[in-house]
Amino acid sequence: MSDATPHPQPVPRPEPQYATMDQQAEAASFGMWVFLATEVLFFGGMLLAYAWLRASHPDGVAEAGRHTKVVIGSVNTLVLLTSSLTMAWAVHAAEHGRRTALTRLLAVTALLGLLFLGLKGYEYHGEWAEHLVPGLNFQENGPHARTIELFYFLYFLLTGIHGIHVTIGIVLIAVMAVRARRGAFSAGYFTPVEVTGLYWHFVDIVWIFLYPLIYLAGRSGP
Amino acid sequence: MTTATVTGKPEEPVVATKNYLTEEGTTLRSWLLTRDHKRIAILYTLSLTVFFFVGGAAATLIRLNLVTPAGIFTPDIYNRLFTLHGIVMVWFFLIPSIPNTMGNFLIPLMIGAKDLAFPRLNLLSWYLYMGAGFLALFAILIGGVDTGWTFYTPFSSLYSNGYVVLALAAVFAVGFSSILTGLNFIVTTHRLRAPGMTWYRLPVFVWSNYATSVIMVLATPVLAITLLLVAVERLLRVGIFDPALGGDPLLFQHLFWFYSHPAVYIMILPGFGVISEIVPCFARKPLFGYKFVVWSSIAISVIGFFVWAHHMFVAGISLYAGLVFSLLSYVIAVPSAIKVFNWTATLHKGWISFDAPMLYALGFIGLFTIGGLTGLFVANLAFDVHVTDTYFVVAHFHYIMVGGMVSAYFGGLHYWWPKVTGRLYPEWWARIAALLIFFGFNLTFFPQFILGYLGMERRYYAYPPEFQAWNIFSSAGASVLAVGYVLPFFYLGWSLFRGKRAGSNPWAATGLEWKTPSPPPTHNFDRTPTVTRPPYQYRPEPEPQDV
Amino acid sequence: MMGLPRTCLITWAALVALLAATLGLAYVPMPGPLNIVLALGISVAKALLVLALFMKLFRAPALTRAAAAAGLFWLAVLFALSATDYLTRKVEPAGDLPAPTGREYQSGGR
Amino acid sequence: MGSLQLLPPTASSHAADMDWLFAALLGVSAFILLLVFGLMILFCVRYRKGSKVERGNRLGRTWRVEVAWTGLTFAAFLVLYFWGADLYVRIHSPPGEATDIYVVGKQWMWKIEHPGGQREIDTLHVPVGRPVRLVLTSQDVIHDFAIPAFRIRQDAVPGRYETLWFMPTEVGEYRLFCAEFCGTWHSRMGGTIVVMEPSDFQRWLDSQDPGPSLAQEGEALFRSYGCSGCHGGAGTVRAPRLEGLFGRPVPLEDGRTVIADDRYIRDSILMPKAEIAAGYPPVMPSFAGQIGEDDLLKLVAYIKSLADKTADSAERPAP
Repeated sequence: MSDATPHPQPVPRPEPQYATMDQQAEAASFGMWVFLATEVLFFGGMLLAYAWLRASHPDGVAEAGRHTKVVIGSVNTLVLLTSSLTMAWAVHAAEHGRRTALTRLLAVTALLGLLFLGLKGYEYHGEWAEHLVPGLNFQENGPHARTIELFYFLYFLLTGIHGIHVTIGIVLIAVMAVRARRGAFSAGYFTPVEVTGLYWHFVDIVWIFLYPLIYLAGRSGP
Repeated sequence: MTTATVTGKPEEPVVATKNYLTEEGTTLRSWLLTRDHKRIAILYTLSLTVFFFVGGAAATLIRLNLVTPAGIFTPDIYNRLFTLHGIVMVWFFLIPSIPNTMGNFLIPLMIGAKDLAFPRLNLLSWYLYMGAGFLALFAILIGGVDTGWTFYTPFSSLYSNGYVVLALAAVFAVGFSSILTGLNFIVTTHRLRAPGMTWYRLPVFVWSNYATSVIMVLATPVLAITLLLVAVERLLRVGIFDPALGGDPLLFQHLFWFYSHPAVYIMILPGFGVISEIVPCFARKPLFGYKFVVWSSIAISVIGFFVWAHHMFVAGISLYAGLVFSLLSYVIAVPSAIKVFNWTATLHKGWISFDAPMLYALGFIGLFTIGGLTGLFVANLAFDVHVTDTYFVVAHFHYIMVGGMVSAYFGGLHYWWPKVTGRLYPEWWARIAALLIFFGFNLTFFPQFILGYLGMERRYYAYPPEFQAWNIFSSAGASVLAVGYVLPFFYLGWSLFRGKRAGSNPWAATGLEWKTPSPPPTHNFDRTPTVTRPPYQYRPEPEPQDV
Repeated sequence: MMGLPRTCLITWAALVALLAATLGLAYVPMPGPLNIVLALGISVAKALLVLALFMKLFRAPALTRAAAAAGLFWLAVLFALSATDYLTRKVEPAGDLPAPTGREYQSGGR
Repeated sequence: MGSLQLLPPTASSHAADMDWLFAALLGVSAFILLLVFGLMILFCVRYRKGSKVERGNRLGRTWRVEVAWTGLTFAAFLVLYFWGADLYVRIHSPPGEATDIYVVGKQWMWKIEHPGGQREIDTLHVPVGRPVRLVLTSQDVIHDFAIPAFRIRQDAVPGRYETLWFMPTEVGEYRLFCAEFCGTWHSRMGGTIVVMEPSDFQRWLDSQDPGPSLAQEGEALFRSYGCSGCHGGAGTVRAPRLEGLFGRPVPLEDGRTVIADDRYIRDSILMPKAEIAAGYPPVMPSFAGQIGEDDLLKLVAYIKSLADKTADSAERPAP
């Protein structure tokens, strides 16, 4: 799709099935929204499982929630929220055709994403050391051991799949940054940046819901 | 644009020199890297045919085994056979059948577009399908899977000895193929309609595929995540679906049927679309109650999500949930009934001819009506307590999926064959095949209703001797049905090389797809058409009727 | 500042404030499920902010909003109809309908 | 080779009801089917291409026709729904005097225990004319206890109890199937239901080696698992006494009240921390994974038998 020409490219021609670039841009953005609807249901299955666990074993979930690393979780939330800001800012820069700002903001967004993953990895490391990884090295005794195991099973699935989404997002953003640097975008054409932004914000929204479900469960308890 | 003249002897129509089959080149590479929706449709059709015969072979062996009460195969082989039959037929034939072949080919043509909105995604979707298909076949070849297509836990997660994880991975991947197709159709229908092609001028086929796509996009991800959870549970021995691990097996069933019941409508809705194209064409009349047919499709795709737990009436759901889901199941029967009545009313005061596509369509209406009416039986709370998991249910869903959907698939295949290939098939062979399929089907599956009420359970490789007589009927019918399904393979294949040239519109049908040459050029239309009329403006033949 | 739009900055500030609020409230003992209800309520507010302002759903065409709503609607269907089973599966025969698993006695207390 | 049988034997109180429902469903379906097929064939013949029949004056205002048939079919469907729902509720409401028989499914057999301790495998003897309630569970995967002659079936789900009741009306032998796919020998996991005259049934019961009753075995287990140490009243730990507990409301620590039923007892053994009786320290360890399904049934039966120990029988309302 992109040619690696070093100088700014004028508005490219639409693909043959589209009459205008506007039509193509609308289709791309609408397509991403439909894809996000799919993603909602993809996470929805796991969230239903979480709801079932929490409803049937409230005490166990509360105790499991107190095992989670709330500091890392909260910092990570802040990181993702901020990355959403830089992403929205980047789209704004693209709208106004500011190439340097766009490139830098995309880079910052990707770096924030990497920071998120780094913190997440550190957190996983801690959980491994505490024998909280179900199926691999889970060791917990006490009355709620089984619920804690299931909680961590869902925790690793939810955050793992979210992490995969973050990774995909970082790759997309990096590609956009490179393309922006090469001048592939202009005030008249920045659909890929916009669509990538939608995806990134969605990943942020998923985390906004995971955060209280995982890290804040049972915090008000003993 | 060439139009076949009706005067005197039909002359051999001129083949369009530029068409999608030759324009991009004829190398394998040009096919495997194509972005043309029509070529991708052909790729899908070829691969689906392979899977149809794989699944059909398994079905044949199943019926063979059930000729004697003691069974012919070992139980392990039989269990793998019906699992193979279910997985291949559901995910590798029925779900992609009409959308990915005819839908891919026709939606852009019908709405006057040059291609789907995302041609690359479309190709990716085919590669995902093929990858998943090879994975599934691989799982079968190295030892098979014995869970049934439903993968119920804890059997699938902890007890089964088959290659369950491979099969789960295959279904997971094919699910994403399905999601991408649905996404593509939705965006295409919204964004690429030709000027003047308003929503109420869309052919019902496009509407039905749109409704199907909504289900594909919104239900499939739930299946994907559920199967992922089962796979992890099986690999790591920790999970939320097994009571021995603290989980709830009914949670799996809820999540599974949240997809798999709407999936039934993924399978049948496109069939409704095909029938709604064929019936007006061969009755030479506008479709009766167009808006009702359209909105009943949308209603089915939405309400289809509200009824899933009717698969679980004896599984241990609460009484209250049973009451709710049964009522909703009766509600969804209404839009299906509306369609049947509308097709029947379309025949009223028409000029009906009985070409092969019409025979398939009439067969579809008959078989779907029986399938739909027996749906009232199994949606009934109390009655379901007696027949769940028996051959009554087996017969019911085969009437819908095989009697209905496969008939529609063959009907559509014949109807659009001239458009796709530029050739006509031998009409009489096609009529014989249509009749064989109709009668063979009834002989195969009607006895299964009786068997089910008698109490023959599904997935039994051996059964009490008093059930044998009806089973022999069923197996005999299956052999007729098999002939009916193999026959088109030969005469359609023959017609590719020897069939008469079709011309752009052999059925004198309305619809944009008939306004471009057969086979169509790569970008479908030389000039983007402008639409000024509603669909199905059929005029009677031979003499025009003035109202 | 490379032209940071003010709405974006305000949105971000609101998001951070809500994050602080949800974190703080989580440690306040509250009766019943009020903690989680509040936390999820704040999450919804945060999500709406991101949707409306960062993702510009506020100014998006109706079709886009419909796509966003569809995902949420069907998620709600999944939860609501599953709840018809889970929330009624173990209730005692207090209402009009007997419990799912038939019981040979009635509750003497109620 | 069997004959062309059309209906299964009708041998329970549900069976006749079910056959009537079947007849009603068949009636409605046959009507719609004949209507659709009749009209289709009529139209196909009358309006075939080339027939010279009058075709003017077609149906005009389609929406009236549409609304009419939509409304009529929906009304007919509603009648069928309520009929089925009513019968379903009845199938799930066992009469109070029903005898409890415990059934445990495992790959690939049905293990059955009568209240008197008589055990059978894959065969169930029941007296004619007496209601029987089956309490079903499974040791491994999901099974389904299906008796076509009685027109009932119910999944046996591991980890929980499901119930099913029937009243046999005809003496004879009927088939029992497993209806939920459960692995290799799924199709062989079945047996026979033997319906006998009550006197014959009593003779059969007496002729069986009764073994200890479920409750007696449960009592032994109650001691061997050490339950009696705390719940017996003699120990240092204060634990609730279980006499007269079964079937009564239990106030819980978190303010709720539950009925001490099969489910509660079972959960309290496996997940004691989940529902703590008000006023007692949560010190009981979980027995999950240590007690098999068979033993759980026995313990529950024992605790159930204690219900009558101190309870005044008049206090228990007749159902």
